[in-house]
Amino acid sequence: MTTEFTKDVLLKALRLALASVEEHFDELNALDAATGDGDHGTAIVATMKAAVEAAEQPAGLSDTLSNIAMGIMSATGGSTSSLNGSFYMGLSSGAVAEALTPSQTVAMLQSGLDMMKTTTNAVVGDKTMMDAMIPAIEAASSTLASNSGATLSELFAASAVAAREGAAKTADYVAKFGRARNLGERSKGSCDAGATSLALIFQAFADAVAEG
Amino acid sequence: MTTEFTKDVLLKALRLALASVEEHFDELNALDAATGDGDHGTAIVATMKAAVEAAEQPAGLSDTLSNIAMGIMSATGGSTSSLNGSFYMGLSSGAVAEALTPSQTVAMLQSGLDMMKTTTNAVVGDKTMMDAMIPAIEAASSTLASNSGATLSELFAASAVAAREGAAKTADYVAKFGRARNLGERSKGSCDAGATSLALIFQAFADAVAEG
Amino acid sequence: MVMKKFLNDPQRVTNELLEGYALCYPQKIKLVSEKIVVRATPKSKDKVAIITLGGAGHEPALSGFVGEGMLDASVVGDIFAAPGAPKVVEALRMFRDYKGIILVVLNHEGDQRNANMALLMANKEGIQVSKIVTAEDIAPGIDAPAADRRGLGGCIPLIKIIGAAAEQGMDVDQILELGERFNKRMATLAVTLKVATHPQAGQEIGALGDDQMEIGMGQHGEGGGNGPEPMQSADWVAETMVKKLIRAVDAKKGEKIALIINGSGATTLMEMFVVFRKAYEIVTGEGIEVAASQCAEILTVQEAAGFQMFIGVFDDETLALYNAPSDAPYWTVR
Amino acid sequence: MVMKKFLNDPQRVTNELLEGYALCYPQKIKLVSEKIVVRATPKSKDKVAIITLGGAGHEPALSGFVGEGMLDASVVGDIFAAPGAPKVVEALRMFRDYKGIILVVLNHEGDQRNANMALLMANKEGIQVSKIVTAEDIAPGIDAPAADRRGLGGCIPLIKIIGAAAEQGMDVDQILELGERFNKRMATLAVTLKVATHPQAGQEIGALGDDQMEIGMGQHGEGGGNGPEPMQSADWVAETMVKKLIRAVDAKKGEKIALIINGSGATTLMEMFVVFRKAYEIVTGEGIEVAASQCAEILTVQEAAGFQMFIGVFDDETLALYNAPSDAPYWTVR
Ligand SMILES: Nc1ncnc2c1ncn2[C@@H]1O[C@H](COP(=O)(O)OP(=O)(O)O)[C@@H](O)[C@H]1O
Ligand SMILES: Nc1ncnc2c1ncn2[C@@H]1O[C@H](COP(=O)(O)OP(=O)(O)O)[C@@H](O)[C@H]1O
Ligand SMILES: [Mg+2]
Ligand SMILES: [Mg+2]
Ligand SMILES: [Mg+2]
Ligand SMILES: [Mg+2]
Repeated sequence: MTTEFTKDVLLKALRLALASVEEHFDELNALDAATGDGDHGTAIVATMKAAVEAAEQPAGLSDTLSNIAMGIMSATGGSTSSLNGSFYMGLSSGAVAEALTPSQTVAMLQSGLDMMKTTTNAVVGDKTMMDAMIPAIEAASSTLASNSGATLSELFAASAVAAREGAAKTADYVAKFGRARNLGERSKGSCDAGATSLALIFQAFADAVAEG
Repeated sequence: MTTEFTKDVLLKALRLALASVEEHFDELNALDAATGDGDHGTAIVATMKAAVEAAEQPAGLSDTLSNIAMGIMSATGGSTSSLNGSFYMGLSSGAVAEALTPSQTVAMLQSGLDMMKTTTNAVVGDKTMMDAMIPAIEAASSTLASNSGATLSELFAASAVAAREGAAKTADYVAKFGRARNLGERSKGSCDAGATSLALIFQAFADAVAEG
Repeated sequence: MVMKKFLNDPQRVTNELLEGYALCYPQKIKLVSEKIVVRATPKSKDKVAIITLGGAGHEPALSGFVGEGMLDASVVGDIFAAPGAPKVVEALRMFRDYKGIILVVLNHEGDQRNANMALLMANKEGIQVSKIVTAEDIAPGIDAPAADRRGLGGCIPLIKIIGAAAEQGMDVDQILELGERFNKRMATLAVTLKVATHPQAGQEIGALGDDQMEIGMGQHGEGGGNGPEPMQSADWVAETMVKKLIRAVDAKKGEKIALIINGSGATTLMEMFVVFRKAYEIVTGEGIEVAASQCAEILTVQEAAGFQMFIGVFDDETLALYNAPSDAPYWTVR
Repeated sequence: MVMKKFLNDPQRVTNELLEGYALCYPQKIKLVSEKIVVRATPKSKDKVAIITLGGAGHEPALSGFVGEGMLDASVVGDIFAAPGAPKVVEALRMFRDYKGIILVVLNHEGDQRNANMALLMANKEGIQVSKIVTAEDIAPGIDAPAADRRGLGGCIPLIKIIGAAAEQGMDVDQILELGERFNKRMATLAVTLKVATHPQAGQEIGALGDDQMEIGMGQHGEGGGNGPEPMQSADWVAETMVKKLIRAVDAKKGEKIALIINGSGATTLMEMFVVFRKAYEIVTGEGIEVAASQCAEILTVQEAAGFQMFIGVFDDETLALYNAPSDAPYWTVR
């Protein structure tokens, strides 16, 4: 079990995340086809591939995270590209050491979310990836707040659960952003593709941290 | 029962023929779709409509037949237009009186066939409308040859049977003309659209003559 | 099943489409006598008129190519049906005082018959008309007799060339010679993935399975190749087709050709580009130069998925004419 | 089910289509840095460069309109995905020494985000770029805020106008003013009969029953109208759509408009003409003049059946620019 968040953990987590979104490729495309243009599986696989490739290069943790951000934005476009890019850019600013303690890790995650918020106004309930992202970061942070001795593994496990629950709720929401927005009430009934993929990614991070 | 072939008989026959091809519209299109471009029902309905319209105008028998020929060629195109047009043109030359005896009628039919032959080289077995046309005219002529007292009704009844049988045989033929030609062996298996519609038309003539 | 097409009364579709076309491009063309499309501004009578005929339902062909540098008139039949001879004669009469008339006829039973009948009728009226027949489909085999070959989209590049020649004032014999020169060295091959729906009859023409394609299919879904076969990659299809075409036109190293991918309807330009890429690679790999090219829908077959691949071998004269200015609604060259 | 498309490795489709496109029109355009389409011969630096960005899969849009009188560059993403910001910045850098740069961005989440990020990055490098956002889809209602409206095919006539203005040497402010003038008075509405298949994911986007259509559907099969409804005649659809568009642009008696029917993919030109005919009748019936028109596939959505209807109101200046010469592969004006 991992006690500190390092580049090795990051790389491992990204590889698991890539495998997971690849496995759910068709499902993610289908979710996006219901309300959008049917390519979120394609987009998120390309995103995670670019992330893994960037993380495989020799560099410290913070530089790696910013390389990932640039890698994502260079390799992919669409809505997910800049959102994910800004998340990793934010993580990069928050990565203050090569091995982060649990509380430093939560601060890093918060920094990622803050950077994303500068590029989107979507909040919980708007049926976007923020429905997974915001609860995931909050769960890590509140786990630490209620137990200052919480392990990295406990933090990421809480995030993964919150992301999954957040994504599941999007089925009941009306889309306010992205291509699904124009559907109005008709966007209800299926989960948001971006939230669903993010839940998979948080699960991969939890698994990577737990396995050490 | 009619004893002589007149303009009234012609008009009646054409109206029955129009009703019959209209009734078989889908079937004729489908036959043409199997080996050609799926429009023979459309084409033959337009042809018979033009024929009826022309026959409804005041004019003698021979002029009516040539008006029909021009009417068909003006109203429709495709393969059937000039073939049918030349048939009626030939009938027109053969219509030597306003009321034709059985033997004059056979001569008129022969003149129609002769004119058609100047525009097509197709013979029996080539999977075209000639597979109905040639036997139909031959049947009328051989009925008269074996019984010089044959009635108009007997002549057209024999034609109708021969046309129907001729059309049925086309299912076993390989197309040598028209759009189906390029199919080669694959053109076997379904009846030729043009032969099938011609069989319907000969039946309508037989019915018109019989009912008088 | 309801036809997935935007139509009103199917029997009026040809009239309505021609009316819409004429309203859309009034600076370039106009519709006369219901089914004859002519230029908005006729060319001068001391030039040869280029006329064609054919069924509707293949838009933009053939009427989309009426205009300066291409056709003077297009006589339209009903859907997939050549016009009757009297209508063709009507069009020929309009150009009786011109330096000459050339009628371009695609080799299809109906087109040939009605054209021939029209020429006879025109002749009786003292109108002299020359004919160029296109029959460049190589589906029946590259050595098949011309009578067995259909006329596919190749008539359009040919019209581009002879239209430019007519515009430059050449006489009938010169144009015929030029046209036949290009005609002899052009070839088309079609491939189909999804068949067309007849807009009047409402039914699908031909049949192809979910994982089948047919190389050599005709313009409306009539078969003619070796029958349906399993679908293959774009590269495989491009390579298979272009190699046959190169052999058919006998293009040699150093020669210049036109390479055209003509979409049938539903096939996207995206796919045409992918196919073009491979065909180009093969052609140039054999030392043949692609001197002119196009990916576009020039002769379509309703919403059929597939394309026609065309190769025509140029000499310097035909190439210059191909590149000469034109101003037809669907073929503009500056 | 096998996709009925001519493809090789679906992941390489964007590269391959751009390569094919560049090989097909080498006199007019070329491909640089894998995803940037530029003119074969750049225009002179004392003019303003017009650039756009967007996903592939909509051919000929947007790259088909790179050329004299229209775009200087088109930055391409993957299928239906805007390019990432770094690629856009790369393109912007190529024009840093020009009189100015205008970036045309269609209002879609991905296009906006990546464009904005690119503008920030370019700004840091000292490259000044102005932006025109098109958001003319009236599916959410004619009074919907611009943020809620998608950018559909209307960007292309707009690019035609500002491209001509740039060619004539106007400066950035003049072009922006002109562009916004036309932008404010243009509107598009889409209708879909059959949905598209995503060429990489392989699945159909959205769903429509055998006898259903949807007015107001977006560019890829995303809904946005009032949902599926039973199919209607061409005239009914044309009338319903054109009336909404006339109200949206508030075209008044005596005003001059562009009326464009832009096919989505499988819908035939035949149908577009039939639709155009009715729309024309309604427009002119209200005393509005159709000063320019077109039926063509300018922005497609794979093999979807349907079309976008576009109206833009001209003044004398924008009309003259619309009719000015251009030489892009898919929009040539003599
Ligand atoms: N403004 C936004 N804020 C947050 N997430 C967004 C926003 N717009 C879109 N998304 C997310 O992006 C996802 C779609 O991504 P993707 O399909 O890759 O991009 P595109 O819409 O360009 O095809 C949506 O499911 C949603 O989660
Ligand atoms: N050369 C020919 N001689 C006799 N009949 C022919 C010939 N060519 C075609 N046909 C007939 O025409 C029919 C097709 O007619 P139709 O579908 O109306 O014309 P098109 O082929 O122009 O669509 C064929 O079924 C055949 O009977
Ligand atoms: Mg998407
Ligand atoms: Mg037919
Ligand atoms: Mg036909
Ligand atoms: Mg997308």
